[in-house]
Amino acid sequence: MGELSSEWAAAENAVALLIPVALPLLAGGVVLLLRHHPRARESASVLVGVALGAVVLSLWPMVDEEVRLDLWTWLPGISLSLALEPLGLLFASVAAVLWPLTTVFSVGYMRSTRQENLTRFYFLFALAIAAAMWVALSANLVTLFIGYEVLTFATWPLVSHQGDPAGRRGGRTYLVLLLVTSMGLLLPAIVWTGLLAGTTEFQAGGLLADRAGPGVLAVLFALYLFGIGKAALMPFHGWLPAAMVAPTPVSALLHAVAVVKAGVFVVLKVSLYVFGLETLAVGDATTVMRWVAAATLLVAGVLALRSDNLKRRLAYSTVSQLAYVVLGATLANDVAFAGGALHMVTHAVGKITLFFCAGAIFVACRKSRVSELDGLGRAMPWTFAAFTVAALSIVGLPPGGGMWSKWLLLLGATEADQAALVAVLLAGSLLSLGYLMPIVARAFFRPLPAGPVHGEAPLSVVVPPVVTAAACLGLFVGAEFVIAPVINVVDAP
Amino acid sequence: MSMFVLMNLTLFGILAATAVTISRLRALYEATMLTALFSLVSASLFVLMDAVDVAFTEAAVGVGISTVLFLGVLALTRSREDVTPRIRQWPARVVVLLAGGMLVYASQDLPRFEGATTPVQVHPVTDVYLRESQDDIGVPNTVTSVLASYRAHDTLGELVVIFTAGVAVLLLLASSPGPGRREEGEGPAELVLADYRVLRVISKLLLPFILLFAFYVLFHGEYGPGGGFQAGVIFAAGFVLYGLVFGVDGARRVLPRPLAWAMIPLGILLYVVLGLAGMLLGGEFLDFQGLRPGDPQAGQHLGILLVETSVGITVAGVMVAVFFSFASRRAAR
Amino acid sequence: MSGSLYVYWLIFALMMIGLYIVISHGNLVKKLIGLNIFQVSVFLLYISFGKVRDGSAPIVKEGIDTYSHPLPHVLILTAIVVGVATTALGLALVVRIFEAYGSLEEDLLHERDAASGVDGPS
Amino acid sequence: MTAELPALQVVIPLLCAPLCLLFRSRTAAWLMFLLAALASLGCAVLMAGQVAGGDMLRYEMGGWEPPVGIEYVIAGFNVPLLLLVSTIAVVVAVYGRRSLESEISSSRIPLLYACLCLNLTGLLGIVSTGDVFNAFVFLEIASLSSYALIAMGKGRRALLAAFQYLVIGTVGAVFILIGVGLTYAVTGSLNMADLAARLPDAYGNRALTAGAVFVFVGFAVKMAVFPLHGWLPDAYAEAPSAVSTFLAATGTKVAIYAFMRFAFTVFGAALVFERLPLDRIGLSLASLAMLVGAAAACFQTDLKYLLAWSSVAHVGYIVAGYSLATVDGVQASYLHLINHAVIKGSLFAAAGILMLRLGSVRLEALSGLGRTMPWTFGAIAVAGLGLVGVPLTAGFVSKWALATALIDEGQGLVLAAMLVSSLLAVVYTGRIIEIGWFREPSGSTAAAGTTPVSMGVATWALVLASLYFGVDPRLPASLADAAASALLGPGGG
Repeated sequence: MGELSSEWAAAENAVALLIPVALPLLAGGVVLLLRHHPRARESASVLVGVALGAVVLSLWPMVDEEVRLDLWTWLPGISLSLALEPLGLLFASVAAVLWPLTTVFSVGYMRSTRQENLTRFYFLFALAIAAAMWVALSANLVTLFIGYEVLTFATWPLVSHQGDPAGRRGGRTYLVLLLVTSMGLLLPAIVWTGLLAGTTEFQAGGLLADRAGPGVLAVLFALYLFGIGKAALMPFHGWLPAAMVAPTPVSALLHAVAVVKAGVFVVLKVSLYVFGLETLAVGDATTVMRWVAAATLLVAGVLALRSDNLKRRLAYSTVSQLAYVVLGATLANDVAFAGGALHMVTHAVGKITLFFCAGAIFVACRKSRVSELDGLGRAMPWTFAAFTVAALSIVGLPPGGGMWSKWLLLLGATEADQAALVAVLLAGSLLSLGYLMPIVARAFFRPLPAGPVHGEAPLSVVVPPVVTAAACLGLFVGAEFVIAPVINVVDAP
Repeated sequence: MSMFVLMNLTLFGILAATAVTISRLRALYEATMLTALFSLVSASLFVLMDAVDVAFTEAAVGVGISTVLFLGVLALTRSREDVTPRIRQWPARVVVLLAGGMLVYASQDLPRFEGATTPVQVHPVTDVYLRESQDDIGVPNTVTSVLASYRAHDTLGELVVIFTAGVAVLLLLASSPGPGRREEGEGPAELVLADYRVLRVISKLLLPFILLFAFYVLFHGEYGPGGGFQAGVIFAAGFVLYGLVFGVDGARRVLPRPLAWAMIPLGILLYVVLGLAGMLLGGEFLDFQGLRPGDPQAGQHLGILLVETSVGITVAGVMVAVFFSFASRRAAR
Repeated sequence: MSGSLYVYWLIFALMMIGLYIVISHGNLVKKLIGLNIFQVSVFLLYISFGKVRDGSAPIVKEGIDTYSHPLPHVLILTAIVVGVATTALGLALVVRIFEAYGSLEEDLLHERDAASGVDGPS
Repeated sequence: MTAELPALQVVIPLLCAPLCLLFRSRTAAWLMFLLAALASLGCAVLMAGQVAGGDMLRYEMGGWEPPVGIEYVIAGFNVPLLLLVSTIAVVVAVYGRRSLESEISSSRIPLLYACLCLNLTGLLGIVSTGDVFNAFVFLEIASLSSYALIAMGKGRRALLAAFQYLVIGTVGAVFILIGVGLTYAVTGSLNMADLAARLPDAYGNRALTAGAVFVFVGFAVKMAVFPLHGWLPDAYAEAPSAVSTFLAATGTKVAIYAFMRFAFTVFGAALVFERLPLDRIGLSLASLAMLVGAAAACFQTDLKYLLAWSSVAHVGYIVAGYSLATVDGVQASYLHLINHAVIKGSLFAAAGILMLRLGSVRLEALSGLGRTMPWTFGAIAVAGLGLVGVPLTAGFVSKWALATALIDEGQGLVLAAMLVSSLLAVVYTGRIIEIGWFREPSGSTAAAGTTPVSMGVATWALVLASLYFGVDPRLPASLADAAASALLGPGGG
């Protein structure tokens, strides 16, 4: 590979940026090597996962040193480079910390549901995480795009993992929708940006600041937001429910954290470093997309309300919650933006908990429909306790971290004096209340139907949701530590 | 309207008539014979246009070899063509109209026929080929000197083409278990005429003369029409005639198969080695100046002679081998 | 002007007849025959480029100084060889095809392929 | 001796052909072909070094100064082709030994290797020669040998494919002959450089215009440009695997080179792209080729046919590049020419392995391949992603180059066609991967025997090359760079 050089920071710091990407790849290699020793294979990936989490968190101290690592000049005028900045590191941390947990969970889940091709499963899982890290740390649009596409291709086989016709169909929808948006809209947008700005390097204050008229900006912004299909903005959200055919761990990490958060993360990153909040604030470049996001938020909420399959309901809830983040970006003021960033975190933690619980329920009693959950709260207290906390956080009620993110978003909306959007946000929360709380109610207050008695799922399946639920509470306390660095960046220029 | 024009028009008339008839004929034997006629007439047109070597070759190839090949194939397959459905004719018409239109368009700016000041005639190379060649090479037949020295590389290519064809035909026909293929040495019944004493005697008588003529053509190529290729074809024609009369095995007794097969690569090897020799003697590839140190002209003579010989060997080998592999294959009917 | 072009037009006519036979006929042997005619007519075109009024064959003799151009002759010698090579190869293929299919009519051959279930471009 | 390289690189393979015949032993013949390939590769590398500085090697055959004699010209514009063809030849030599023995009756193999040597000779000759008629002769050598090679395919359909190719190809060759003749009539010259010098005076001459048209139509047949692609699918799909690999990677590519050579350095861009509308025609045909080829590929039920149709589409990409008649465009063409040759070569090679192990390459025969033959399947998957143009594969690099070239010229529609065709590529590649990975192994997939090491190595060598060119495209990029500047720069046209 090309020579390693770095402009601002000492080389050894810079090389540190490679580790988060390298570690999961290493894990993947180990998995392939150990394919005949399941236990070794799984414990290896857990260990590497923990290591990754540690490494990524250890990067926080140097987050403001503008560490940058130019890997090599890939195409004329385009170098593949990684750079450290708070927003990216925030996303990286979320994915990295939740990965080992998910691995623990999936060990129990895949075992007790007797899945096959586990080597392929763990390998692609690691690959996906590596891609997510790459996206989080990429320093320019092209580098980012590469990671984005690799993420798509790495997760496609995971979606179709079961291999039954339904799984294959889901996989097709997933792949085609994500590729059509990324190749058809995102890539042209990137090329266009490159032609306008002469570079695709992210810049504080925005690449396109006073480089394009409002009309062009509006079009570009639309191209980006629709092109980033992983943000599941309607009408390009269809892949997310389709992806629910995947085993629950996949839905948990990828379709609550890595993939979808990669989507909204790119949205935030683009609006901050490509457009620049100032540029977006003036004129009405974002008006249209703002309303698209609002519509997505509400419609998805209603759809979630109307779907009985638990995972499907969670999927639509994700679509709706992602719209919050996008909305934060489109409001284009620092408060709302911080709210979006924070929501990226709180929703990740909350939603992965919910998926974990869904998985735990499925493992314990093979139930996947909301209407079947009556009374399970007593059979599986831990699971449903976790579920409740996470649900509160998603809805935005104390003691869930989600409260702060939604609070900030509301503030942002008022600051941009968008009364209508305030209403939308509140309505969204009400909807989430409507589609999450009934589950809790059923589980705890309905009688358990007569049938085979069963307790909690295996430990490895129950512990992760409890941990993440605890994290939700933690976020309620420590939200400002999480968001402080982001606020700094936003206010910096 | 000069005599020349008159003859041209007549011959072209015959050609056009022949071509149209061929297109309409559904009996393929007749069509083949007419194709031979077409070649013959065009050969006389070549003579009329001073291209004696070309005429010689066209006569030998078009009338001789390819006709025999066509007949051999018809003997092996079916000799009657089905009616061509009307649909096929439309694309053909479109293509022909487009190409023809393009050609007529081109013809408006083509230099006058047999004009003395056309770009072709005034280009410097003309002088080199017609005048300077006498000093550089000293071979009266400038076609030969261009063919075997100035553009010897083209001729090598030409030889490789015929070699490729030989290899390809062997690849397709020889030693491949076609359905009902008959054993070695037994010629297809359609082609054995040995029962006719006259033919037997005459062909036996003719063979040596034909071969002799072949060698004459080969070595006379520098002074008159002819050369390696024509010689090779004639040489092969001798055996083809013999084979037609006495069957494949009869011909094989005169020219054993291994020998015929050995001739195929031999000619090319000779040619390439000759070229490399020129390289080793300090010149470029196919540079014959150095073959006779101190006497470039003699070197050229030697080179040309060897070129013609090698061409002759390979061509003869290929032609014989091709004919045999067709002839020794029985109809799948 | 056009008085001097009649040769070209005649040659073009021949070429087009040849081309027409190649494309319009379904019989493989006939296609090859058409190919021959097409090629030979092109040879005529080349040779006509080399011809000079009252020129003689490019074999240098005393007392003759207008010769037709030798280069086209050389090119066509090569081209003739290429032509016969192509014909020979084509005929070999014809024989094999007939043995494999029992027919030489293009449309029939395709039908038989479709019948034998070999899948081609759909 | 280095001065003689231009001749030797063609003469050595030529010399090997008759030797194959003389020895009549399989091993000896194979060694001859290997020797020929290695020798020409060596010469190519050495000459690449000699012309690296942008200068030109001229070699006067027989010591006759052009235009009296025939000359070879080696320069930036044909070095990439020489390297490509000879490299592929080496790979095919390694690959072909076992593959051919498994598909061809042993008595024929020496002759077959002779044909391969001849084909190599022909291709190298076309690429090296500086004389238009000589180019025609070598074109015929290459064509005749390829007809024979294709006819060696297993099924009887191969014979038909070869015959159709023979008829179409010969008509094309005769068209070239006519074009050369007309050009000769108005210039009296056959030497490319001499023609380039004389033609500008003859611009506007209708015979010359027609000549150019005939030449280019002729080459278009050899290139299988839509709508003249009819011969290609059958020919590539029915040929023996090793032959398909060789032809698919070299045959059309050399024809494309010849087209560019004639267009830019013989007739001159001024005639071809300004007086003649070949740029517009080229671009529209290219777009159609991309769409039709890719669409047809989606409907194939046989892997080799699928690959062949995708070749039709990819010829479109290359044509689109140089039809722009800009340096960037030609560069993109060369880049894609190289990359696609490598990718498609590896795919056909992998198909050959399947042919050997499964006896069929029908798609349904591939089900479960991911488990039964992971390596071969991996090769297909990776190379397939290259066809799609996923980032970090060679396909993306050249498509990126092409896209930027198109945007610079404002060819939005062609770009759109390219994107659509890439998405169709996702479909047909996706089908293969899906069948191989998510379907249970069927009876036939329980493959017999093992993959010969030589074949596996050869295949993966190409796959890795394509990956490397995707990650670090400096080598092909620099070659393409030199080629474009040699074709369009003062040195060339």
